[in-house]
Amino acid sequence: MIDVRLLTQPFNPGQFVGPFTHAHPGLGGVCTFVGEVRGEDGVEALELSHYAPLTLPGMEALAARAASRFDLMGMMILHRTGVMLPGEPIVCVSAAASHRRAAFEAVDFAMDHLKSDSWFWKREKRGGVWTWIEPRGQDHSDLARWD
Amino acid sequence: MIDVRLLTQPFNPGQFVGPFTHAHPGLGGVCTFVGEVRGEDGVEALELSHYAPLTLPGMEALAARAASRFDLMGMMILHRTGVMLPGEPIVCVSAAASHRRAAFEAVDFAMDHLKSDSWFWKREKRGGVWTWIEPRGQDHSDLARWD
Amino acid sequence: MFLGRLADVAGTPEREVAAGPLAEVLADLPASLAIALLDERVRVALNGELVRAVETIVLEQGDELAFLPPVSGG
Amino acid sequence: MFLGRLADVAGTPEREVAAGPLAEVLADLPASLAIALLDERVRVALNGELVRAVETIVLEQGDELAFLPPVSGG
Repeated sequence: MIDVRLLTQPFNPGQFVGPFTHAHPGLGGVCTFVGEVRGEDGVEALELSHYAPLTLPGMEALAARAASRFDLMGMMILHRTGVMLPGEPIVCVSAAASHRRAAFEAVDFAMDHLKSDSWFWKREKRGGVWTWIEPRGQDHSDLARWD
Repeated sequence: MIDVRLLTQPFNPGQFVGPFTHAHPGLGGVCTFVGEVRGEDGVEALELSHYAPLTLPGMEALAARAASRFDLMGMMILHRTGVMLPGEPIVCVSAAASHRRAAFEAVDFAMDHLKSDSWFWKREKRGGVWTWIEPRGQDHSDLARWD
Repeated sequence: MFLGRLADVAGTPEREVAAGPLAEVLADLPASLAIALLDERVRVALNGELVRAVETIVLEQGDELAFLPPVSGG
Repeated sequence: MFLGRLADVAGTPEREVAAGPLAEVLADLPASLAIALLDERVRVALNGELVRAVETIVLEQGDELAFLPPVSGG
């Protein structure tokens, strides 16, 4: 099962991961990563904007690519847009597979691609001032691991 | 926060992962792996036995080792014992960290050690007959990755 | 449409422009914005589809052009 | 105590034995069980603590000896 969603409101990852897991009974294992807005360095809020015609189709293509590359039974990608506060989930990626390593690698693969090969733009608010976050060199070297 | 438990009854991983995540607000990310009893190859049931004086202390030491090695904010290890049916969770490992890769590696590390460096013995029932599962060579080579 | 930090440079997320070749459209914009849009890392989408040969774009009535700076998601 | 598949070889998960050196305890067991317990991959715990120098063990009244075959968890 491929389940990809853009969410505009705060969400509880467990409410999605439970049904996703139950959709694949006897599966072996599920690896899940949940990324949250960090509270460090005085960050007051984070905003993610996207470009609707490209963002969701891009995530769907990414999930399909990961599912076939890692021989998954299912993949779920949930991604927030809009303004988020520290502690709120930004992204939740789950992979269900017969084999543990495949599930890990698929989630790692999807996260690296969401970071620097998907259509999201991020800015942070500190001391009342919004600043755009530029992609980091680290993100691109993470991505190159999968070539 | 280190949270390590042996569970004797079926459990819902989400009921533990949610509170574990909320115990580390603004954390960066949480990686979770849930392993389930596979339904393939005619497996009717799985039984895990353990040796109480060593098993839980060994899991606690493992969690503490992972937490310091990967600079975690928290680690949770839940492991079933007793008889389980296909689709029931056997193990749930979560790592909370500021950095995504650390969380992934800590869960991978803990799973490899639970597989072949912890005090559990596993047998499967097929066609009404119980058979002990021997450790696989793959498990030991997985473990050697961390030396 | 201007995505990400380009919306700040433009001072707005969207702007109406006259139809015509892209070079003419850019020439009508403030110089600092035109320079930001021509950054080689900025991708361009016409009506929701990425365009490789940006210099060939000729806008018609109702077309939507989007300027997409380097992303930073996850 | 016999863990894992050793419980099947022993026909029981636990067995009472007389006090004395380990060699004497093993000599009183069925040969097939004694051989399985002496497998170099079987670890031994005395009162819940792993013992390295197994040949030095002398059981006293109330001691608990556990034979632990190779594990297969997770």
